[in-house]
Amino acid sequence: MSNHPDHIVPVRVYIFVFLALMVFTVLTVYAATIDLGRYNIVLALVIACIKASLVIMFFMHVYYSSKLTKAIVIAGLCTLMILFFFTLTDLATRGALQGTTDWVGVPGR
Amino acid sequence: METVATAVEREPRTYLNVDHTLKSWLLTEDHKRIGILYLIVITIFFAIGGLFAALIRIELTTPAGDLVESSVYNRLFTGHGIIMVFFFLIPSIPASLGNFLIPLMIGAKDVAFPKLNLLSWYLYVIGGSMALTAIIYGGIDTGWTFYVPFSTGYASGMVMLTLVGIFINGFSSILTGLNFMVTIHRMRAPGMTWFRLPLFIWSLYSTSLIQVLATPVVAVTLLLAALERGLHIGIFDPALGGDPVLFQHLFWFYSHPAVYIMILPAMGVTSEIISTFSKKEPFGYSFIALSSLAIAVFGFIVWGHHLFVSSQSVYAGMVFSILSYLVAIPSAIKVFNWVSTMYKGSVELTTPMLYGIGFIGLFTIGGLTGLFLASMGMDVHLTDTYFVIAHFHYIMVGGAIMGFMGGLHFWWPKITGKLYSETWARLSAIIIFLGFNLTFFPQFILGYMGMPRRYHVYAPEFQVFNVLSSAGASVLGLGYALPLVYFLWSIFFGKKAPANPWGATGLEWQIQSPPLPENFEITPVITEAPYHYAPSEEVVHVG
Amino acid sequence: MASHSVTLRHHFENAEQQKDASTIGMWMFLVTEIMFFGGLFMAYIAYRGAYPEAFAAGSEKLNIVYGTINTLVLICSSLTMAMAVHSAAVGKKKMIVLFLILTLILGGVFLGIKAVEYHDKYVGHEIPGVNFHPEIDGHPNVAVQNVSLYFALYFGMTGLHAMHMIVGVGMISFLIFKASRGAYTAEWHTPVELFGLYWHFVDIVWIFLFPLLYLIDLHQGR
Amino acid sequence: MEQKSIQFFPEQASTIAHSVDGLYLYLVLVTAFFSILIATLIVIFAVKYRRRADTPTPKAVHGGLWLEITWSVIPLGLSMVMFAWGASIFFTESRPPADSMEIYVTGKQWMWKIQHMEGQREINELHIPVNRDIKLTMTSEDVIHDFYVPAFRTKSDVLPGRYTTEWFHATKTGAYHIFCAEYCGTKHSGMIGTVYVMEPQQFDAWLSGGGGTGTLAQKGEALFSQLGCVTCHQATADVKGRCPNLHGIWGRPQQLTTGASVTVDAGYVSESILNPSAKIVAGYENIMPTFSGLVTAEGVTELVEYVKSIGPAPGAPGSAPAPAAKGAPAAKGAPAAKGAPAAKAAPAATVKP
Repeated sequence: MSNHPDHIVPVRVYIFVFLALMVFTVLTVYAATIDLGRYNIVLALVIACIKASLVIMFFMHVYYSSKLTKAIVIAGLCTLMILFFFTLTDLATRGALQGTTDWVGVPGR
Repeated sequence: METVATAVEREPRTYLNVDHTLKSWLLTEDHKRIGILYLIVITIFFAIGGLFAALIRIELTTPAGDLVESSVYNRLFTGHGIIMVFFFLIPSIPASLGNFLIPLMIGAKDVAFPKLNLLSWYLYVIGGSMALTAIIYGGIDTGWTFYVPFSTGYASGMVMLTLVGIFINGFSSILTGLNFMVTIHRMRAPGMTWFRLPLFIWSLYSTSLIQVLATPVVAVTLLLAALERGLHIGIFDPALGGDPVLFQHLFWFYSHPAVYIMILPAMGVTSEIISTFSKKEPFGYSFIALSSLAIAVFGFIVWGHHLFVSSQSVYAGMVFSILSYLVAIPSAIKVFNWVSTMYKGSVELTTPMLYGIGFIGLFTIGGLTGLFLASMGMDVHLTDTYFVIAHFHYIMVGGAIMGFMGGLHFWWPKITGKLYSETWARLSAIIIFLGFNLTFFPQFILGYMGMPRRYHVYAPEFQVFNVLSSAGASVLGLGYALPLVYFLWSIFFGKKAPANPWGATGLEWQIQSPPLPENFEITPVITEAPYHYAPSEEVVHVG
Repeated sequence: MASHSVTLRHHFENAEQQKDASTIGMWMFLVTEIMFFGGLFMAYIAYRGAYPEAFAAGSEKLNIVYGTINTLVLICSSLTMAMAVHSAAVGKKKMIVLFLILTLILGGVFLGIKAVEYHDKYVGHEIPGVNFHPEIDGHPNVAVQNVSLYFALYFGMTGLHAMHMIVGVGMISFLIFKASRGAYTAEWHTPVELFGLYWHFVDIVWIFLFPLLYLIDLHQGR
Repeated sequence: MEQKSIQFFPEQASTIAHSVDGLYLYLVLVTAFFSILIATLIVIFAVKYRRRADTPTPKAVHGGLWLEITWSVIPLGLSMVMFAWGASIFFTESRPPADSMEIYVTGKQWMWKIQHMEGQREINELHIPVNRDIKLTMTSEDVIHDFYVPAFRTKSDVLPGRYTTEWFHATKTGAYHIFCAEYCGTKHSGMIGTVYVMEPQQFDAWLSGGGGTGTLAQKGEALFSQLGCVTCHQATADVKGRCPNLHGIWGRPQQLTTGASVTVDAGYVSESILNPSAKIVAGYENIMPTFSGLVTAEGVTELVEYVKSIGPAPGAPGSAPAPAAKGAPAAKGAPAAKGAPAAKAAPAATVKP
């Protein structure tokens, strides 16, 4: 409950972030046209994460916000990662021990 | 009634008598009144869910399906599960007692968002009505877990309506959790630091954390299941390449932490009760407080132990199994600290205390039998049998409902300003404890013998323990009926309760019973740690 | 502080506390939104991992130009939204209205383009269900049913996103109405700020949806 | 299963059952110890420190960190034993021994359909010899079921669209329950059956006494020609057809059009029958129609066994390099345009309702 006044973010920061977002959008479309194999998706996600971070930090003022706000954002993202990571421990290693358990189709009903 | 009414007129202003119109209740933004609104609806759901349970137990007295048909039996246990889990246990302590007590305990005038609080109640009522409509008109036979592809392609009844009802109710739960978290963060009275918070608040904070973070996932999962059922989009349909195990992951990502939504508040209640009736500050306050958070956090990374036999990867099973044991540690810490709180205390076996120590004992058994199910080799034999049923009823009934009853008895004088009959209440507490054990202990044995859950007709060698269990259930039913009578009696004829009938230290006990509409005449300033029963210089150190 | 009394609710001690509570509440709500979309993203990960080619085949049916334009439109709307909040913070009441209207227009453009895209999907029989017959001849070893999964997720994710946009458009109209009557001042403009958070969040979701849905295997040519 | 006096344990009739019961004993002892400890302490404290009229306010008791650590570490240690013990049993349960006798199980609302290699079929009954490793390969035609034999302490979910396995080694002759343990609808509790564990000689007698309609592989061969598969897929060595030759490909890796490689096993063969376009072998086109709806789950099983039977002799894996060079690989494939309708027409007559 600090008594700070609203932090006024200078307009030039917004403009800069905006331009960066535009550039990254063009970049991500361009990058998708190059064959990087499995790294296409990695690159696309890295760019998306950078864009999202810019929006969160500056448009949403997290960079200037209290520790609590930062903690809430981080807690949310961590929970999301928990969901992804632990579900993937199953999906990525399923059947590794017993041989195949691939999808085999359902015979007619 | 006239005499009662005039008596009320002469009483000091309270949140109860400030306005008597129905409108003043249905449009109230007072957290105390909203807590009571919840309490009423929760009680109705508990009664309906209990009725379903009674029918199930009567049916299971004999191995044959002689009371109802299979399709009806399946609707009974589905209705029982859905009502008890989503519409009774999850809102039970947080939404009723939590709503009533959080602002009182932290020295606030109300929760952070009173309108949102009322909205949450309406969402709960709307969602609950939808589910109840579906269950009563036609019923559904999916089981409360809604496993696909059964629920999306084969089950009968108004599955969609139920799913939408639970979805809406999910938002009630999310918004309540959000409201509580903001309240605890931002509405504490001056001097009320984190480590001066009552343990009940710590447990509700942890609960809210789960509600906020986990509920959205089940909401979207059930939404997808509803879409799958309605439009056959294939998302969980193996015939279209969907993965039914993915549904189970997403479902248990919420539904395992949901168990902690039920048990954590009960743990908080128990912490308050044990301390009050030992007249002693809780042993290891910070350990109990932080273990609540630890349970909430660990609770998010163990869900896969529900999937050991579901064709989940063996490696994932290993990870989930070992992580599951981590939850045992904070739970053990709590139990040992509660027991140590009684050590060299001044123990008074009032009704709340009976529920409190009953909780510790039953939770211990419930928790320890959970270790069986976290051990993979053991779980293969036990999962989907009555052992699981017994285990989670020890947690949910022996734990969560004992905590709820304990809390209700503990704070009843504060909520209503009336005293209930201690004799009847103790009697009912003892009946509930005995009836509960008779109902559910035989189910452990049934489970190990191999009786699968959700069986309408069962093999004859299982009958003996089923009869014991049904007999226990009737005792338990009696135990639950009694409080309804003496609580109602106390409202009309009970003695007036003093501000602090138990000699407790909590902030809520320092104000009048029932409280003022605005809780505190002036904002309290907190200068001491909670539970200051003895002067702080007289501290004994052990261990 | 007298000017605040109309907006300070009785249970708060002061305006600071009230604003803090609202902001934190909004952030927590956004976290629940993250998890809400998170379930869909999890399904996306699972099925894209299982059927990468079907996802590429499905992605090919999307119009990359519409997608890119919509991404740029949303980024612009984020800028105008940020500027609206900025105008409010510095007390330029007319500018608030202007920027909110711009945001509303951009949101409308996004939804319009989205509607055109959905219509194209409808015409192309690319909506999962009984009438699902997408043209995927270029992908001989892709099962139609797996493409259906892609489109189920496409409609699920963009549909949920569009729902959020529609709700946002509704709320922004209300804000414009209030702002035009001078309701928001440099001292008190919490609704504008909170709505800004919401709007940016919706933008972020799109920032992820765009590459995940539109840009799969773009290098193999469209 | 004759009614005895009150039982507390199910019959102990498999090797796994012995290890599970050992773990159970450990868990019960730990549970009993702590439950009794806690209950006793509560009772003692409640009596000894009960509040009397003259009891002064007790002094606060503060514990040390070491006490908290002690009662955290001891349960942690005990539970790690539970984890390791349970995990080792589970590992054993998850890996069927290589030379197990294989049996196919299909779950269907609300019955268990069993197919033996020798061709015997059973419904809701499973005859097996004692002292043999038995491996069940299971799938479901509709919803998720679970094949549970309490006497063997083992169960496994049976999923549509996927094969799961379960194995056991019965140690005692007798008749034991089969339960469906995953809720599957109205007659879930009726989806039960009996495992008959027999002496080997009796089992052999039972096996030869049945319908005698040929082994699974023979039935598969018949189905193979009935369905018209043979018009495109060759089944003898070194003959090239419009679709991959199935001879000798079992257990071998196949190069796919995507560049990935897949091993020909039950899952892949089933998938190729039901969803042919999913994985195409390099060098072939995607023209095979799906047989989903035209063959039953048992039919798929028979076809799988047939492909297995014309595979390399057991014990000779990799006896030949992956036959891409020979042009004979692949389980999948596609009849030429006119082959497809023929294949479709033929099975129409044999569709099981």
